[in-house]
Amino acid sequence: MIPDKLAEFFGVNFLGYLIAAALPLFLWILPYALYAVYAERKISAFMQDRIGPNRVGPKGLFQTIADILKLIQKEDIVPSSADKPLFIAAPYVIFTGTFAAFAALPFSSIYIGSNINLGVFYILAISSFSVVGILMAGWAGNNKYSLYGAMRSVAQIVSYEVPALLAIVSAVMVIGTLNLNEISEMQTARFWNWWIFGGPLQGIQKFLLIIPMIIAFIIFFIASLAEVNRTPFDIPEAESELVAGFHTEYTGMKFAMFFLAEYGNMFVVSAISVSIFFGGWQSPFGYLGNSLGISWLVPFEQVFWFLFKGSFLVLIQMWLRWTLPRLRVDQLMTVCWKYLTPYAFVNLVLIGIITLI
Amino acid sequence: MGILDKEFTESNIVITKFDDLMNWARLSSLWQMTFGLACCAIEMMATSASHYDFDRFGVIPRPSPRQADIIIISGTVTLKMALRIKRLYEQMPEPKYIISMGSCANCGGPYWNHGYHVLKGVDRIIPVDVYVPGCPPRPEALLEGLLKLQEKIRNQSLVKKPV
Amino acid sequence: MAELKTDQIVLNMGPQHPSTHGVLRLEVVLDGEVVVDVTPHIGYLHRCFEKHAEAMTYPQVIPYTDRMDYLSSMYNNFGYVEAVERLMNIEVPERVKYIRVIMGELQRIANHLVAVGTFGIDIGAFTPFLYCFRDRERILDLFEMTCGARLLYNYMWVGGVSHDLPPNFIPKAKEFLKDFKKSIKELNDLLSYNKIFIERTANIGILPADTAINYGCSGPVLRGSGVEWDLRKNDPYSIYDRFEWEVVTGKGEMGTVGDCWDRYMVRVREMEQSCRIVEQALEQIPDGDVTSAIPKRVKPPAGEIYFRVESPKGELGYHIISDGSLNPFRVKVRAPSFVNLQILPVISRGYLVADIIANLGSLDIVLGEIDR
Amino acid sequence: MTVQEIFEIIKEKFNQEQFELKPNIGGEILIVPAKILRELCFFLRDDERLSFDTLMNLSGVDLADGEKKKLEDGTIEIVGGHLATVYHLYSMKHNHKLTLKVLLPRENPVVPSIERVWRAADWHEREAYDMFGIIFEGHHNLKRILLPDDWEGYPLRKDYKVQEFYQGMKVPY
Repeated sequence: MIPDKLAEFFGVNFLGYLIAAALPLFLWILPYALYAVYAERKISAFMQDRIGPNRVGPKGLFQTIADILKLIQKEDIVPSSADKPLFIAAPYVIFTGTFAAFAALPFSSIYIGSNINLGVFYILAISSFSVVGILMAGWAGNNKYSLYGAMRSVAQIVSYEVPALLAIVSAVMVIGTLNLNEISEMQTARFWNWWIFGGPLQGIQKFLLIIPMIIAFIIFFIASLAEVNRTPFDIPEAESELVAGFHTEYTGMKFAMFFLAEYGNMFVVSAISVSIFFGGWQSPFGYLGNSLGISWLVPFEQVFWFLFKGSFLVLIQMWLRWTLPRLRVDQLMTVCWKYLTPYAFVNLVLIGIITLI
Repeated sequence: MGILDKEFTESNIVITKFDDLMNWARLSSLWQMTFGLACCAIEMMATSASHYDFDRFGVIPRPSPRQADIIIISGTVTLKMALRIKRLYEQMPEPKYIISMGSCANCGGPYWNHGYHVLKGVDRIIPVDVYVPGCPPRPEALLEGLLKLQEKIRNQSLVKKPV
Repeated sequence: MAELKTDQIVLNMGPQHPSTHGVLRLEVVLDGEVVVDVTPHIGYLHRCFEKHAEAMTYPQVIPYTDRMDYLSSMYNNFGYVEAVERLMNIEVPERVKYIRVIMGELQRIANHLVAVGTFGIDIGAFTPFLYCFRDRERILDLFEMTCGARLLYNYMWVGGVSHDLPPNFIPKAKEFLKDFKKSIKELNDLLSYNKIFIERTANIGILPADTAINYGCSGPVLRGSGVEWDLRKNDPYSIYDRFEWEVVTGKGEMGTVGDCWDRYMVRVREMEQSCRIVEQALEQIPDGDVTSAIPKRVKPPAGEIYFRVESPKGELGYHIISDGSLNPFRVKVRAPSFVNLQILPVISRGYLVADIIANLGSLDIVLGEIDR
Repeated sequence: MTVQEIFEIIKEKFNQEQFELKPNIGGEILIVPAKILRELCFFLRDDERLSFDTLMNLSGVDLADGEKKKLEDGTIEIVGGHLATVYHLYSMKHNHKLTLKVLLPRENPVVPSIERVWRAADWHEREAYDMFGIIFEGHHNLKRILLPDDWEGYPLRKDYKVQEFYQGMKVPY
């Protein structure tokens, strides 16, 4: 695996693993976040009979680059009555909460940030780290709207952890391992071997597993929407009520941090559901590399398929954002505690029984 | 005197290229604050709707003044509202621009004579960059105003030119 | 554990807020998320219309009536002009009556499209707003074809209208009405019967019928509470009795009668009724000269009149006192949004913060009309 | 019911008061003395035959019928004369209208508030106070509604002079 080769190359294990984990940060996340913002604006324009940005660079491709460069030039206001240390630290806490999760994502068979065998557990734990950041941002801005935004988002993310974890636990119960790389390997190279279609098991068990696995995916997808603050759960920064939610007081690069963290989070969440349910870096129709006999092409195909599936789920999240209205805070809680969590429990028991057959 | 002011009194290659890049970035992503006063606000909404898309020029409506670069004063500025506009202007981070849309914001418009409660022109409280005449100005006029502002930004420079 | 000391917070949804439909300040006293009390503060757009009306001649006041309810300025002209004509008892030609009804009803559709669109944004659905504005642009093209302006027209003069309908107005209007039926259906699928939208608007901001009458509400706000009251039928003016259409009222399909969803659905169904009126009016419109009855100098005899019309927002009343000179002595406007906004505190107590925004959106107020 | 019949019923109920029915193009106007206004309105609303359940409109009027004194800077100043408040009532049940008018002395225009009879009158009265300075006694929150609270003068009076500066901003053009 690349992290081990890097460790030998540098001689120092720690340095090798650090660079391996940091590699995706530069190669994938920054360009992805830039073009996810551009894609969102183009998709929302497409859905709304508009044209979307097309004056900045060819077809508007440089739009988000211009945004970032402009945000750098903005004056960095820290409100006088704000709680300075918290105010300055908040965006970086959220930023780290999101991008730390990239370390354990299985990009391809030969490359994974850190091949820990608690991959799923680590990602879900670290992604709830950004709740602390949101609370700090909301409180430090000393603005009533951001305080409301922060309170709502903490309630929302913490309560949606429960159905998300239950859905993952019910899936992992069948899979057996928490190591994302092994999960991807198990789902061998045909799409009917993916876990959502019962995985590589044989006979009656595979057939029985299909329905509960699909339910588990749906529950996890809805809960992950709430964790990422996307419509219909984007109550923390509900434009129409709370002006701009918890990042009302932020300008310039601090605001850019929130913006990129949100899109990074969207990818992390969809990457988890891809690697568990949709066969990680496995390609649905077998590898071109094998059929053409070029063996070194296979890892690159795997990276392509992993990013393709991840971005596909991100597009669905964007699609939902521009069609559905927003839920109210108490409705959001009823959806979580009265519908998602009970369904997740029933699903858990169902899959438990199936594994015993 | 900042560093930039001393050495680079007349602009050279290093500066102009950097200037162009920074100006290009600033002018191609002007984030507009969702701020509407009166009838011109409806024309501003029509401009950001599908028929005359504002988003083509990179203008997204941002609710909070902290994240906005441009504030379009669309409508009549009354005295009761003038103090709020001044405060909103001060809350916006520094490279900020103002488009005064409609003859009410430019000079009091149809309410100049007997309008005891109307402020005769928003430039009495905040510095305006571009005036868009009309009552209400057509969406094309507002887009023209935006392009005029972009031209103005294109010629700005970070270095104080020798006068 | 000692009782945790909780305190009420006063949240200021100030003059600049994404969804206060203009410059309205809501002082909201909140206990956590629950609303204890709302006090609207208005006057941020007071443009001294009544002072202008006293200093100008009758025809010069018409452009100022446009700028009061700038979303339905055709109907503002309609009300003012009919009031002055009753003062001078001028009889306008048939064609002018038909043109006024066609323009009024098209303006009603345009106004409801904006009301429905911005209501969608308040609830969080951004896309229906843009579909509504796309259809509204087609109506604005029709207006622009006739009188050259998109939003504020100064089209209806005392005794007639400024320009006759251009030749291709009627075919284009018919084509618009045909396409509009499809886009109403599309709007219904996208927003009206959307589960989350219903969840957010049904049983919210319930306005009982008697409170609505006592507070003097009118228009879709009153009809949403199940009161079958429409000035075009109950206190008839102009030629609305020549077309058949029915008054739409809220029946509480999705919740109780008089909630946000009912007020919203009354507006959507009223658009269909307005389409029916315009279709029939386009069929029956006679020929004739539209500027024949316009007097050279508008000089009504001394007297006082209160005349009201059913503007898209409700009962728009003009109280004109004339002392026989060229300038009106006093013009007082009874603006429907001014009266409808008074019930916001009544229907918002006890609900959550998000519901105030839904209630405000369902009242469909315009600040130009409230502050005059 | 025509305004005559309504006038008969009112005169029979309040016989000792003197009313006056003025003919007018837009329908007769009933001039009512200020002090009995509130009971009259309660009667108009609760009586079965009349049942005026909505207040259509309440507008203040400066009749400017006092003698006009010309001041040195060319503006006129009216002394004496009347202000008036005009009430337009309507009954949804019987579909008939009535216009009341109350004449008030210009120096201290005081009229009982009818806010408790029809809730719609609340803001109308505050606006009449804001524009004309008519005091509605018994109103729970009589403050300026359209103009800022620290505004001097009552703008819609015929002899209103615009203030030169308002919080540092020049008002006239």
